[in-house]
Amino acid sequence: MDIRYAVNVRPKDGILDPQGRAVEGSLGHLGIDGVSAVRVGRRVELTVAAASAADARAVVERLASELLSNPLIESYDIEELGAASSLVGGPA
Amino acid sequence: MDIRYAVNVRPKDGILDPQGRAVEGSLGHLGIDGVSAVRVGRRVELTVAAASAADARAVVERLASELLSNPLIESYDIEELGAASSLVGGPA
Amino acid sequence: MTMTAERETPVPEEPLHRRLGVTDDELAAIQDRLGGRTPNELELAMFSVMWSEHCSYKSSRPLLRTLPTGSASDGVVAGPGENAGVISIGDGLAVAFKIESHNHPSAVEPTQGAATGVGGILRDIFTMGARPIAVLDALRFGDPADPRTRHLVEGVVKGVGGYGNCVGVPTVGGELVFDPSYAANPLVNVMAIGLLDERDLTLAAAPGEGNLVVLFGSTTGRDGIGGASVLASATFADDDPSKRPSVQVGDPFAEKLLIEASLELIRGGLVAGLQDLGAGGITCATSETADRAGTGMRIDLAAIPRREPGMAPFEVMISESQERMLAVVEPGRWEAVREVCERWGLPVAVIGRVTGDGDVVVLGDAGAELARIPARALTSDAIVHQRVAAAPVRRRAAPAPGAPATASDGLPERGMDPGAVLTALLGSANLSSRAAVFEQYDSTVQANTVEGPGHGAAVIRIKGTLKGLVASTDANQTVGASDPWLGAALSVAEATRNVAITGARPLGITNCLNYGDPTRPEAFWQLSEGVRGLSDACRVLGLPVTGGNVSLYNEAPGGAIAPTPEIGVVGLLEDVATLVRPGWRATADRVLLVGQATPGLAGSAYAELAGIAAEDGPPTLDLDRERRVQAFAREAAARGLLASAQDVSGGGLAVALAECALWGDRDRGLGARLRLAVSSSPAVDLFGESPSRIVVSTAARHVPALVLLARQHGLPIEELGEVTERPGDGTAPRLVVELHGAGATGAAEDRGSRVADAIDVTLDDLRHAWTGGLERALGWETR
Amino acid sequence: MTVRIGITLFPGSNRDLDAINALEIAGAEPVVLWHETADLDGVAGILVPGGFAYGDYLRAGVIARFSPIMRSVAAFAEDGGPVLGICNGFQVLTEAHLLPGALLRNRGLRFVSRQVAIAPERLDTAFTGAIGARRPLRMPVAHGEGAFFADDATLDELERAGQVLFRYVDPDTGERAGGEDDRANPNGSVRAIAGVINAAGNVAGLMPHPETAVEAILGSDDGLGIIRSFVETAAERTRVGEPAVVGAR
Ligand SMILES: Nc1ncnc2c1ncn2[C@@H]1O[C@H](COP(=O)(O)OP(=O)(O)O)[C@@H](O)[C@H]1O
Ligand SMILES: [Mg+2]
Repeated sequence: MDIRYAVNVRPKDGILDPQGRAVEGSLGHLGIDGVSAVRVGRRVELTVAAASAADARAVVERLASELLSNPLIESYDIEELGAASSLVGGPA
Repeated sequence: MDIRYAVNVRPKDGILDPQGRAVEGSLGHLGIDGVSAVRVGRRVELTVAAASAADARAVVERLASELLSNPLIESYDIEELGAASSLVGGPA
Repeated sequence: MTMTAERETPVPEEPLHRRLGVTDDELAAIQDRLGGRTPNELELAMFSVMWSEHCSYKSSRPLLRTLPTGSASDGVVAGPGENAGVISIGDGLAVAFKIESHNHPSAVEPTQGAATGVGGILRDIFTMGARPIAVLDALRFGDPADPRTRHLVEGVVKGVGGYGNCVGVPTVGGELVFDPSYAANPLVNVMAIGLLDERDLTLAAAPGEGNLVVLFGSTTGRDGIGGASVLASATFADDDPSKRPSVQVGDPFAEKLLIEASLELIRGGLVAGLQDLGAGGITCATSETADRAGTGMRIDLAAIPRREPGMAPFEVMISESQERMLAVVEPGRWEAVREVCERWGLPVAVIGRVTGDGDVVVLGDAGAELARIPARALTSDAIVHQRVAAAPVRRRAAPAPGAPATASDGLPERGMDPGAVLTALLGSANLSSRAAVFEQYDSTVQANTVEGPGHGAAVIRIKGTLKGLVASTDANQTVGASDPWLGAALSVAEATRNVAITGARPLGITNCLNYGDPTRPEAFWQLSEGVRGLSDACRVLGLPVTGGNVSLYNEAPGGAIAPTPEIGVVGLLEDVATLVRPGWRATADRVLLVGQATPGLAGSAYAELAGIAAEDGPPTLDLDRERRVQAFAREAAARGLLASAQDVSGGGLAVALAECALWGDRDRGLGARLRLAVSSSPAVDLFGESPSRIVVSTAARHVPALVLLARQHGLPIEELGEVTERPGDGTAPRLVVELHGAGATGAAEDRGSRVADAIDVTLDDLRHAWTGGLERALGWETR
Repeated sequence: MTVRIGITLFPGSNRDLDAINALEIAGAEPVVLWHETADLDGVAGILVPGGFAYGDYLRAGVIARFSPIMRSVAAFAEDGGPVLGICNGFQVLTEAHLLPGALLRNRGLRFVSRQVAIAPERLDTAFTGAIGARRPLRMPVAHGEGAFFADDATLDELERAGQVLFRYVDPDTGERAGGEDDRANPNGSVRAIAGVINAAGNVAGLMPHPETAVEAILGSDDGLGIIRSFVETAAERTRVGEPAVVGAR
C-alpha cells in the first residue's frame, strides 16, 4: 500500500530561531500586527510503499529521526496524509 | 483571541525540487526503499491575536500569500492548530 | 563551554562543585579568594565557567608567558590578553588578527559549532574597533572515507560558509587536513583579520565608576550552558526539555548588524570600553572588563533581555547566547548609544553600573544581592596549575622484514615510477585541490581580494593605499606527533615562508594550540615542547606572538589528537602590485631551487604513501637558514628578480614543481624541462619535506643576480632548467624532471630500468589527479 | 557634474562596498539609501546591491521587498528610472515583481563562489551599451539561491522579447553553458540565464558580480562595462530628463 506522510520539523523550544525572528521583524513593514511566536521549520512530504501501515509508519519514523531532523536542535511530528494518489505532491 | 496556525509551503508540482531529490538520493545509504515523491518545503507556525477567528484567518492568509510563499514557484495551505497556549512556540 | 566539566559525566551523589568540574583544591582556592566564605550556587557556577581551562588558561598560562610578544618597535599596538593582537602598518592604519578554536562544539553539532566559531572570532576583531576583512579556516578531520568524517566535513564547511558568506567577510584561506588522530576529535580553528584606523583602537576595559554597563545584540537564552548543565538539572527537578541547556545557534544576520552598530559606536566615540560575549557569557565579559580597569560592576539581572521565560540567575549569568556585546557607556552618551543600536534593529539595555569596589555583584529581584565576587578572582587571579610534563619512553621496534633499512632506499626499492608517485600524491586527500571546499565560501565580497584560496597565501589589498596584507595558516601535526618541538617550529617556518615568498614582510603571529589532556604528563609535555618550539622559531625569525588561543582535552577514548600548533601569520606587502605568485609566468623563464634537501622522510606524505618505516627520523630544521631563505625571498622580490616563488612543503619538491606548472600562466598551465641532481636518494630529493626550500622562476637575464643574492645569504641555489613553451600541436604541456647523480643511476641499475630516473607527465594527467582528488576522497559527486 | 546613483542599503546588505567602489570607478557619485527611508534623494539611477538582506531568511530577497525604500524604488522604476539588481539585488527585484522569474536554491544545493563567464545577449540596452567587444566576461558569482527559473511559456516569451540579458557561457569556447551538469552553469539556471531585463528596458538584474570585477588587480575588470553602461544611462537621463532606455524588441 502507498501512504503519503508529512514530516514537520521545527526548531526546539529554547533554540534560537533566526528565521522566525526575521519574519516577526518584517511584519511592521507589511503593516501587520498581532502576530507572535513565529517559528520557521521544514515540511517534508513523501510517499511510502509498504506491506502494512505499521511498516510504512516505521519507515517514516526512521527517516524523520535519522535524516530529516537534527535531534540536537529540532523536534518533529509526523502527519499521515492518507492513501497516496498520484495527484498528491508528484515526483520531484 | 489568540489562535495558532501553521502555514505549509511546498514547491509547486512540476517545479524541480533539488532538496527532495537529495533526500531520495540518500535513502540508499540508509538502506531504506519504497519511499518516493519526496517534496521538501517550509512550515511556518505562528500565533495571531485578533478580534475574531475570521480576522485572524485573514491575517494568516495575507502572510501566507504575500510573504511566506512565492506563487510563481510555491503553493501553500493553512492549518489551524487551535487556541494558542503560552507553551506553544515561545518567542523566537 | 568548559571542556573539563564536559568530560566527566556527573555522578549525582558527588558534591555540586565536583559535578561542575571544580576540584576540591580549586574549591579551597575559591573560598580563599572569597575571604574564607563558601560560594553559593550562583557564585560556584560563575567560578566553574571562569576557572575552566577554556577561560582561565590555568594549565597553559605559565607556558604562554615564555612567548616573545614584541613591543612598540615591532609596531605592536595590542598584544596577548586583548581580544586580538593589533599591529600598526603605517598610514595611521593597523591590522587586528587572531585565531581561535571551536573544536568541541563542532564535534557535537558541526554546522552550528563551526558557524558560532566564525561568529566568535569575528567579534574579537570588531570589538577592537577593526572592520573584519578576511577569514581563514584551518580544519582537521579523520579518515575521509569514514561516514562520520564526511558528515562532519559537510557540516563544518556549511557552518563556516553559511556564517562568513552572510556577514560579508571573505573567507580567503585556511587548511583542510585528514589524519586518523582527529577521527573522534575534529579541529575547527578559525582566524579573522580586521583593519582599523589606529585612532579607533578600543580596549575591553570598564573604566569610570558610575558609567553604565550596556548589553546589546541578541537576547539571552539557555544556549550552550555546557558544563553547568548539571546545575540546570539540579535546579529544575521537572523534566521540561525547554529548561535543558541547548546548542548555540549562530545568527550571522544579527552579527552583521552587530558589526555595523559596534563600529558606528566606536567611530562616534560613544563607548568607553567594549567587550564581546563569548565563553562565560555575561560573567566573563563583566569580570574581565572590570578587572582590566581595576573597577567593579553591579549587574541587575532583571534588566537583561531574555529570549525565554523562567531562566534561573545562573543561566542568565553564564549563558553563551551568541551575537551579544557589552559596552561601557558614560551616562551622557546613553541616548546616542540607544539610537544607534535601535536603528540597526538590535535590542539594547542598561544592565548595570561600573563601581569602585572591584567586585562583580549580581542583583536579583528587589535588589537582593545574589552574588559578590572580586572581579580579579574570576580572571587575572584565577587558579594556576603547575602540571607535570614527561616525555614518552620510546621503544624502537625492530624494522619489519623487508622494510627498507634506510629512507634513501625508499623509492628505488619499491620500484616506483616517480611520475606515478607524483600523480598519486597530487591526487591524495591531503594534497589535492581544496576547491570543492573553498568554492562554498564567498572569497571576493568587499572587493579587495587579490589572491583568494587555492594558491598559497591569501592576499588582500588595502583600498586607498598601495599596501596589501598577506595571510596564511599552517600546522604540522605529522612531525609533531613524534617531536612536538620540531612540529611547532616547522609550523611557524612554513606559515611564515608562505607569506615571505610573496615578497611580504611577516608582521606577527597568532596561534591556536590544540593539544590533549594537560593532566596527562605526556600530553602536557607535548604542549610545553610545542610552546618552546613556537617561541624558539619566533625569536629566530624576529616575530612577535600577538595572541592566540589554547584548546586542550582534545582526546577521545580512541586517544589524543596529534599535537597541533596552528599558526596564523599576517604579512605586509608595501606595494601589492609587486606581489609574487607561485605559478610559473612565462616560457623560457629559468627555474631554480633555493635551499637543499636533507634526509628524513618521517611525517611526509610520501612516507605515508610508500609506507616508510617510522624509524626513519623527520627532517631537521635550521631556523637560521629558514630566516635567511625568507630574507632572500623578500629581497629578491623587492628587487624584481622573481617571476614566481613557491615553497616546498607537503609532497616535497615534486609536488611544489607540479603546482608551479598547474598554476602557471593564470592556471592555464605551463610545462618545464628540468634536471635534478640526486644527492643521496630520489625519494628524499623529490618527495622529502625538509624545510627551508623554495622554487623560484625568473627571466634568464636575472639568473646571475639571483645566484649572487643567494650566495650573499649563504644559501645553496641550483638552476633546474626552464619553463617550456606550450606544444604547438595542441598536445598538453609536460612536466619533465630528469634525475642525475649517484643516487639516481644507482637506483636505475638495481631496477634495470630508466623510467624511475625521470618524471615525465602531462599537465592534463596531473590536473586530473589534483582537481578531483578531494571529491573522490570524500565521495562528493563532482560538478 | 557627476551623476548620483543610489545604493539601497538593507540590514544584511554586504556588497555595498563593492558597489560603491565600482560606481566611483565608473565616475558616478554613490548615494546610500537606507531601507527605512522612502526618500530617493534625487538620484538618477538605483543599484540594489548583493548580500543577505534581512538575513535572506525564508526566501532570498522576499523581506526586503516590503521595506519603505523598495516602494520608492518601484515607483522610480515605474516612471522609467534605471534600476540594476545584482545577486541579492536581483532576487529582491524578482520578489518585488519588477523583474520576471524567480531565483531558486542552487541545483547543487551548495553555495557557489567562483569565477564564471557570461555573455550579453544584446548590446543595445541601458545596461550593456558600453560593454564593447570583450567576450566572454569573467566575474565572480557568490550565492546559494541563484538558479533562474520561469515556466517554458514565460521563457519563450522572454527570449522572443529579448529580455534575456546575460547567459552563462563556457569560459574557453564562449558557447552557451549547458544545464545543471555543466560546470559553466554554476547554479543550474534554466537556459543558462544569468540575467534578465524588464519589458520596458529600464530594470535589469543578474546573479554574477560585475561590481566586484572592476579592477585587474582583483582578477578581472570585465564587469566595468556593465556598470559603465548603467551609469551612462543614468547620466543621459538626467541630461534629457527622461528615460534613455531601449525597451523590449
Ligand atoms: N578549509 C579551507 N578554506 C579555505 N581555503 C583553504 C582551505 N584549505 C586549504 N585552503 C587553501 O588551499 C590552498 C592549499 O592549502 P595548503 O596546502 O595548506 O597551502 P600551503 O601549501 O600554501 O600551506 C591554500 O591557498 C589554502 O589557503
Ligand atoms: Mg599549508
